[in-house]
Amino acid sequence: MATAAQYTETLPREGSQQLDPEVLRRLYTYMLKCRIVEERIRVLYRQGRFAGNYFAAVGQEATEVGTTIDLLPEDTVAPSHRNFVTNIMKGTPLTLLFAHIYGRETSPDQGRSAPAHCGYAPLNVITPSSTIAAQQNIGTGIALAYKMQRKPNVVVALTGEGATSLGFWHEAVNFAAVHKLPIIFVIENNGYAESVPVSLQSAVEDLSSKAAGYGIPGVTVDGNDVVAVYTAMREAIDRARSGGGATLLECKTYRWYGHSEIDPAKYRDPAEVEYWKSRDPIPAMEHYLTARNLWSDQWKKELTAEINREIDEAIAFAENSPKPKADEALDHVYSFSIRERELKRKVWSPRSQRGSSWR
Amino acid sequence: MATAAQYTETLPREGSQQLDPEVLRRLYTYMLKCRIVEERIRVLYRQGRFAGNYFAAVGQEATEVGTTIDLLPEDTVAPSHRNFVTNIMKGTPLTLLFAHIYGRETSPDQGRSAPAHCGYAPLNVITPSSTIAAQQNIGTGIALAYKMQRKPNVVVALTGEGATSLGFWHEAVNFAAVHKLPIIFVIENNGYAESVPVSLQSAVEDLSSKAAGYGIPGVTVDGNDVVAVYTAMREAIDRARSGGGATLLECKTYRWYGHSEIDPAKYRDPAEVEYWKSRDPIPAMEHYLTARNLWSDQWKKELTAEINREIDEAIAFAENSPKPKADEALDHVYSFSIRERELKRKVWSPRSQRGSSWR
Amino acid sequence: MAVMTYIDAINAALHEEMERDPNVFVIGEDVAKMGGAFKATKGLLEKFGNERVIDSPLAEGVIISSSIGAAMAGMRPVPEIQFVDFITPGIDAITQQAAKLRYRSAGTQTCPITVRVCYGGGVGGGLYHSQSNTSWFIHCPGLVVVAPSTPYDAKGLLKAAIRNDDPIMFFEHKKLYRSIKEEVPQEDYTVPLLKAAVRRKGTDLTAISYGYTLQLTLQAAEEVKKKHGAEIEVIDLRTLSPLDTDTFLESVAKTNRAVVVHEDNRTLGIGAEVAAVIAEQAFDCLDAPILRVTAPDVPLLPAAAELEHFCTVSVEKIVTAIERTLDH
Amino acid sequence: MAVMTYIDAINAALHEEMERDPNVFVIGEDVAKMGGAFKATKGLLEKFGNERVIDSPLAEGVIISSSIGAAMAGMRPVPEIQFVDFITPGIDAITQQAAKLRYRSAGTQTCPITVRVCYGGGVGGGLYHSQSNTSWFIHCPGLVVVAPSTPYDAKGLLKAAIRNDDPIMFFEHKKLYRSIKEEVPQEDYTVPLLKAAVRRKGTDLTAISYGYTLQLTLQAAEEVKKKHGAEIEVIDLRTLSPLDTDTFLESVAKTNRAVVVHEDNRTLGIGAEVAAVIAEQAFDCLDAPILRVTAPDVPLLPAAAELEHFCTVSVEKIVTAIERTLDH
Ligand SMILES: Cc1ncc(C[n+]2csc(CCOP(=O)(O)OP(=O)(O)O)c2C)c(N)n1
Ligand SMILES: Cc1ncc(C[n+]2csc(CCOP(=O)(O)OP(=O)(O)O)c2C)c(N)n1
Ligand SMILES: [Mg+2]
Ligand SMILES: [Mg+2]
Repeated sequence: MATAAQYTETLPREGSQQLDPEVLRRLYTYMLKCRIVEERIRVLYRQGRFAGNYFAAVGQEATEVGTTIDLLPEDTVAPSHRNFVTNIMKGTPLTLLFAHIYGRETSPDQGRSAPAHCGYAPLNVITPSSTIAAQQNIGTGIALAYKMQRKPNVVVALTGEGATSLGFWHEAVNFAAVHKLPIIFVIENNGYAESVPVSLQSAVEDLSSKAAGYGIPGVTVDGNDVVAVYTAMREAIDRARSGGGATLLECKTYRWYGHSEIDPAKYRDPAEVEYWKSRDPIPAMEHYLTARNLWSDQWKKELTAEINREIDEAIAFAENSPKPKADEALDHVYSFSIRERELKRKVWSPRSQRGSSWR
Repeated sequence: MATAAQYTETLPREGSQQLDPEVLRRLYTYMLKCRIVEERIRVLYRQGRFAGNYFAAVGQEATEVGTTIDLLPEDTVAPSHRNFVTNIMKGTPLTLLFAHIYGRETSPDQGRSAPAHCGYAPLNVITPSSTIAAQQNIGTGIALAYKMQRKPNVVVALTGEGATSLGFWHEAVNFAAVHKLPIIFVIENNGYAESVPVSLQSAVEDLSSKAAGYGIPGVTVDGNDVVAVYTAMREAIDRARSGGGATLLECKTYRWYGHSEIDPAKYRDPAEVEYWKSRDPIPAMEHYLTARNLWSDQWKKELTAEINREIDEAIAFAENSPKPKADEALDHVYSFSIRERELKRKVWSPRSQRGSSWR
Repeated sequence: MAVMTYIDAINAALHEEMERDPNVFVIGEDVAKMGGAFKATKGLLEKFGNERVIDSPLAEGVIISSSIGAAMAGMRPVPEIQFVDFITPGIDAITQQAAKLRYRSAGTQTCPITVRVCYGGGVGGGLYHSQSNTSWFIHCPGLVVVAPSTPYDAKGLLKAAIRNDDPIMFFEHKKLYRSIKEEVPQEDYTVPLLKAAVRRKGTDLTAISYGYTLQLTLQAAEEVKKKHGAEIEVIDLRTLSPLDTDTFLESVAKTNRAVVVHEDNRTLGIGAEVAAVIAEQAFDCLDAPILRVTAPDVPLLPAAAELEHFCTVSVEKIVTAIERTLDH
Repeated sequence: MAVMTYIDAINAALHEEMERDPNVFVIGEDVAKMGGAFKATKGLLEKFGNERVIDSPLAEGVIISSSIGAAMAGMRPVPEIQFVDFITPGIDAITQQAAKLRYRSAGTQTCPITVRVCYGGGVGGGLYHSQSNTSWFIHCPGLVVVAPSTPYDAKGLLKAAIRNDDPIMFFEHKKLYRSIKEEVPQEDYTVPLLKAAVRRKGTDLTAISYGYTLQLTLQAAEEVKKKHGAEIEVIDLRTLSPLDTDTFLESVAKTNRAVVVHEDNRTLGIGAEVAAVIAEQAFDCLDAPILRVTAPDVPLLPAAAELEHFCTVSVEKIVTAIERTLDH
């Protein structure tokens, strides 16, 4: 894992280009929103108000926001288990996100997928499965279609660093490189895959060094520096949109909590956790914005209140939403219905050739 | 694919070390033997004297020989479909190899595996399956065992360049790198995977550049220069034997014939084939040896006669060997027998609880 | 109409569908320049160019998963897996992604892909060029599994599959490719998915099969007729999942006897499901045990001819099972 | 003797086998420092060190294939797959390499590995933490598939598996891990592989199951006794492949009625094979259709409790099937 010395302690550093003040404020706003939403989800989980599990990206907001903000609606986000909040940047309404967390009928998947696995078809967020790298690889196919269709769209595929050990990850990056597909492979390197440190996943320090073996540009940035992430990402997106092909972007960051809500994360040194908390990307961005007269305590208070109001409404929406009806479990298996097949089996008897029906 | 300009036309170039004359003569002898054996197998195939198919490495002998000669009996070779002849370097008797080609009872696998898939347990040649990269990945496990057992042995795993596109290939190289396993990954880059040129497998020219992404040494050599291959391989083997871990070695070469005996290989430019035939590693080595007074026409004649005699004997052995008995198909599925289960099914009847038996 | 082999029929269906719909494309190992290991995609590259006829890298996972993504974005991919023996690197993409995408998104994201797969033994291919492996996919809800046994069906079912909105596993038997010919319309037509076919009418026993062994079963039926005068009804499953149970149940209700034939391993081959459905839904119609004629439970198929032959379903083995069932 | 949970029993077996044989080692995601996602490997790292307790990279393919190789070189690997839902990247290594290695080398190369896999639903895990997928492996000759349903068996079967020379898929049900306890010897013992167990004696109907649903089946048997006085014989398959058919056939020959229960999808779940074997080998003993109580053919399991419950086998559903069979 990256050591402290690799980073300057004051964040963010200036990006390779001067960013528009509105962009800077938007980056901050979304980081704050992601943080508040996920901390609320965690509270709801501990209160037993939804079932299943959740994988919080708290601490990783600079990467989550910097890689998926300012995409076009027609661009695709291919999220992993820890990228629930990318929906926020994409524009999926919070009402739907909380209906999803609660497994309600009003969720985009009508209660089928696990809480952390939320997609949204109208804005091209792939509904995740659990298989590591799966959405990335499907995303590669979407990028192939964009290229075939001469569309100016891109795919942003996010995985953890653990994913780079899996063959599927490699197959997609290689394929995208050979075909110069409009896709950005983001490795969110938070140091651990569940309990396993990155030193047991890979013998190299910077995972972007893998890019050379595929013939695509590879960049490693401080994943807690939202300006650095955003800047590197803009470059990669511009390249992809203009036919320049794929990029591998590694963002080094850290998750504050366990792998999931049921993981006490005892495998980590508390000092390491403290160190990374001291590199919280949100106050760092506050300093950065303050130096540019773009931030005030009052503004943050207003933002926070507004975000909380939106969350409260979304939770109310979710809690008032109907639960799925049991036998809807039989829907959406195929383009045709299997209800009759599953609910009534015909029984043939020697007397009546097409006899009674039973379940 | 590599272009002509990359190679000096006179072969082999001097290796990084002066090789012992005996080694040089052995390299030549084995190349000649591999060539004669495979050309004979191809004749037998066209004569319809064995069934199935065969994947000849004719043209690639410098790589086949340079990577697998001079291994210890306890070292493992993990061959792919095109590495039948590595058995020769390992020491598997030709009698068994031809019994295998003929699918006879006397074959190491008693007629079960396809002609090109010959292993030999006493000398640690893994019996191949067809799945690309499979033996390489199993070989990684053997290397893990060698390390655990503190054995000074190594594994040589061979694949084509097409294999590098497959996730399994990546998973094993990465694992071996993380655990510093005593294994050498040889990529035999012959420019094509069946009909697919390497430009559609990979966006990089030298596949050894992938090594950097795994944190292991990566080397590309002229795979038609047996001295270069052997020299690079000795270095890699020494590193592996002494605990220095894995190496990725790419050998650029070419197969003269089709992917298999049923492939007319029309997807290649005849000029390309001619160019590579002009780089035949065997006469090149003859020149090299001649310049060192290590070769004569007479010696080649004697060698050739001796090899042919051995082949004739082996073919006679194979042709006189019994064919497998049909119901031996039921053997070696498990450590226990399934014959009774498959040959006699008991039938329960209301009258006799453990009634008659039938197939 | 033209007399066509099974492979010609497949090739014709691909040509026609690619002409009909510009979103249809083909991807797989050796499908472009070489026209496919069995020449199923012959001529496509020349006609449609290398954007719609893609020689993929050697990676079944990415062949399938890139097809899934492209389908989500509006394309109609027809990926080819050269041999089902090599489908394992793509099994996650098929069973965990394609099969479940519609379900996990409640129908808002779907992937109409038709995965063409070459399968089957009996041509001396050995342990890694003879497998069937249909059971893995039959056991996976969300997939439609199709396995035509005639040239006419091969063309009509492939066209129906490409136009269908579900992920479809389309199993083509390598021994059928060039061994039978029949009249096949050169015009557009489809054969309905999810429907079995009665290939031979009979009253005394229902024999159920698909693929290459369907041909053997038909031969066995003739032989039984010659030897014993019995009339065997022969059913071709055609779609292996979801199963058209009505067609064979109705037949068994009439004949009161059933034999199931397939070349895959016995345990949890499709024969197990067919027998279980009959034992559950037509038990009262049955006058005899339901026999299965299958390969034994060993890796399929060992290379040596003697061993291969031992494991392969034959007309003789089918006749024996039919006789035993009729005698019961 | 000590009262143990299922997970304790697994953990004890691993400790004891690693002590007994220095060639036994454990490899998998999170098995070392964290002691496994379910703590099955707890304490092993501390006792045996990180050479024999290996936190693997996130790659099921290499977990299995490196185990195969190590086994060929004399080790006794016990790889862990965290959830069977994620076994797909390792399916090639299991079905094409491990299962066929002995066969393809005529017994000269073998790989005694015991792949521990966590499976099963009913804990709100959703579509990717609830699957069974046993059928894929049951349908693959060369593999032994074991699925214990009690703590006693879990320990005894795991030890037997580790000592056996075949590649073994060892399925541990996540809902059993902590839901039942029983007396388990602290001494060394094994439970024989390839043998089913009669868990409850009865005369009126044979109910066949394994894993978590075995517990439900036993409860259903009690309820049927209370309601109707009927005595249900309950059989625990324990080894799913190769199947011990004698035990359940003998039972059916006595009771003349059979119900099969499993939580996996209906089509080509193990129930299909059991029913097919009965319909073939004990047809004349049968007085009623063979019913299967299973999940419907949908992806298992949707996350919302209502949907999950709908798809899950329950005591009530088993009782209904038993009643219908008894009434026939
Ligand atoms: C193929 C596969 N194997 C195992 C898992 C179980 N699993 C879920 S998340 C995870 C760790 C992922 O680590 P990383 O890629 O670094 O992402 P992070 O959780 O750190 O964001 C594992 C092993 C899985 N989902 N898929
Ligand atoms: C997983 C898998 N997919 C496909 C195949 C079919 N196949 C056999 S050899 C081959 C090409 C291999 O090319 P390469 O790795 O370059 O080796 P070469 O044949 O050139 O020696 C293919 C596609 C296979 N054996 N395994
Ligand atoms: Mg991580
Ligand atoms: Mg090649």
